[in-house]
Amino acid sequence: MSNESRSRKVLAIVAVLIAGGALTFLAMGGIGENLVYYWSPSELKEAGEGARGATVRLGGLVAPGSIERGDDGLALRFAVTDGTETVAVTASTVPPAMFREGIGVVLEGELAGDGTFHTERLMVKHDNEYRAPEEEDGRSMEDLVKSLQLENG
Amino acid sequence: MSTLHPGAAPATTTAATSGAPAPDDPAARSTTSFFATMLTQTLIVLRKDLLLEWRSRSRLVSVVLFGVVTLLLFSFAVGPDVRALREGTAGFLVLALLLSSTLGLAESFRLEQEQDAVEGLLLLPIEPVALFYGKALGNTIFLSLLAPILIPVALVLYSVEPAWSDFLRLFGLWLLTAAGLSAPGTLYSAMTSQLRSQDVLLPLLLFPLVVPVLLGAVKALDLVLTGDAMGQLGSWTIMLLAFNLIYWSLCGIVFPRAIEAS
Amino acid sequence: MSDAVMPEGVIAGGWSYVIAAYSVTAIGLSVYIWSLVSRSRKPGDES
Amino acid sequence: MIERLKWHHFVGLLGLAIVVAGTWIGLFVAPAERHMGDVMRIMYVHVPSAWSALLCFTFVFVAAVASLWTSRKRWDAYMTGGIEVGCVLTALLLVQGSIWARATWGVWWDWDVRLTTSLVMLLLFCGVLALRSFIEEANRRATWSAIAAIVAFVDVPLVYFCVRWWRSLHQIQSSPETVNSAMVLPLRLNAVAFLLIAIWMIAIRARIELARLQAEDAPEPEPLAIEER
Repeated sequence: MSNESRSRKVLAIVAVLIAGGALTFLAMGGIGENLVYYWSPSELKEAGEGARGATVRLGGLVAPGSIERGDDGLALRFAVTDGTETVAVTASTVPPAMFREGIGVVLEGELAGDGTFHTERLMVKHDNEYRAPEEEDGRSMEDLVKSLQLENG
Repeated sequence: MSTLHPGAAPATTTAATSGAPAPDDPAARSTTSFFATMLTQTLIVLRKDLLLEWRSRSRLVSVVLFGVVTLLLFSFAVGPDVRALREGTAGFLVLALLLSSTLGLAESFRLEQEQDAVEGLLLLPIEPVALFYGKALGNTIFLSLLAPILIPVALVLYSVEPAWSDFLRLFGLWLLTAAGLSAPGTLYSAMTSQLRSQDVLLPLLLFPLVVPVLLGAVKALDLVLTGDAMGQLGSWTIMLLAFNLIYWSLCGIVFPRAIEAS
Repeated sequence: MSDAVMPEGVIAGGWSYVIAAYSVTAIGLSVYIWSLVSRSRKPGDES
Repeated sequence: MIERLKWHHFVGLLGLAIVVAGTWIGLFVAPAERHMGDVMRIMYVHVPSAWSALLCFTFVFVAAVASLWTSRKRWDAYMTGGIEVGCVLTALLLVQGSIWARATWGVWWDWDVRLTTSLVMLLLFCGVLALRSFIEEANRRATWSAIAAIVAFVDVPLVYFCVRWWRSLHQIQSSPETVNSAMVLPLRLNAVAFLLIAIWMIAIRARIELARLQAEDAPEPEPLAIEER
């Protein structure tokens, strides 16, 4: 084998390694923690003023016992939690049928000046548990929070 | 047919795939000097392209004009809603770059096609890989030249006023975006420039492929323009960089086979 | 948090969605297979 | 080579039989989900579609590399079959997913990583098919479409792993531990069935393509009168 064709092979292998390395880095480098599709309540609180006025996504669990329906049947108030922080939410939309306490939600909206989050797009996030009706959900609040993938790994 | 075939490269031995042994070259070079030659050849191709570009200059002017018109059209599409325009500035800028890039990229092999400028390349023993990186670098530089016009025009049209120190970041991100578009763009324009339906095919192949680059660019530019509450700028830039590495290496591997078949 | 206390949170009457999804799949696959069969009947034709 | 193989029809019939059984169990025997109710039964076609589509494109990658390496028409034909079947499955996948999403998430579509990368995957491979249709010269078509397919394959691992790497609206992959045991059976049956049907369709499509490629190659086209009856 001539030197030149070997050099070409070396070049190709180096290129494959670079591409594979970049892909691995995307997977393992932990930049996913920062490039979030939605923010957790803790992250939203941390951002503070910076999050005001822009359209952001907020994700978390609907806090138990927090759901209140307004008189007109449209205004909906509840709180979203990630176990440590909680954000109060008002929604001017009809929630999907699966909306309930303790389920994951992803909300698109804005953080108002008084610290409540207003949303017009309410999405329910189901986790990968599929159970029959008679099965009891033995999972604690922590397990449910974990299913939101708030910490990547 | 094979206008782009680099004369001296043995047709059967391509770095990426073929295992066929090359005929033993008496003047076989060592690996180090091979890379040095490669680098020199890349620069030769780049210099030739830039020189040609500079001689005519008409392509640059028309692509810049096209970009400006695109930016103008976005402001009509969104309407006189200053807030919406301001929020969309990053997206409009990246889309203007993307749309202009198809014009620029489509042209990058047409010169070789129409005139017999390829003769010059054929006389030199240019490695296909060097041809690719030279062309891709040329396209990157070409697209970067749009920044000094398009960015200020967009800022004025959409009434955004970033701090002066942000301009360097904006330009850096623009460079990364241009590079991310150029590598797959060069590969695909080498293929499609010889087909009748280049105008349809190049965007059809290129646009879905560069979605990660576009996404990263829009997010990162937006964070620079409207403020970075969560400190995400670094991560988006790294993502942009990572996809650049993937495209630049992967397209470099397959390019020799692509022009071999042309 | 048992289902008796929380009547909401369960999708009732989801069959229409199921029927829609299954029919799309069945029709899609059948049409494609039919196109394959009709194409293999006359080889050499443009696809 | 392909002409002699008739095995694929057995594979296809077996797949059809299993899909009937799996769907029957999934629709009428398996229990409804605790919260999603009957809507969850969409999973028995959605997840098999996803698996088989991803496997199709993985096969496409292998075939594309083999086609570049050996320059044999057979691999080119297999690659085309894989791309086309994969695109059909991905299109079905997106429609099923959209219907399921409307019922559970409350929206038809959202720009979540899983959904975005899947749509990009469909567009990328459709682009390869479009490229093929525009090139007349056989060698060039084989090489270029193989290259485009290899480049497009970059997206496939992203589709599978993105839900683990990044936060998304789409749930991550389920496993037997997270799925009720009565639901696992129809899921597995349909997964096997979809895979067999996909293999069947790829084989038929590859035969058609190979016949076309060989007809292209023929020095003089046979008089049409022979084939017209």
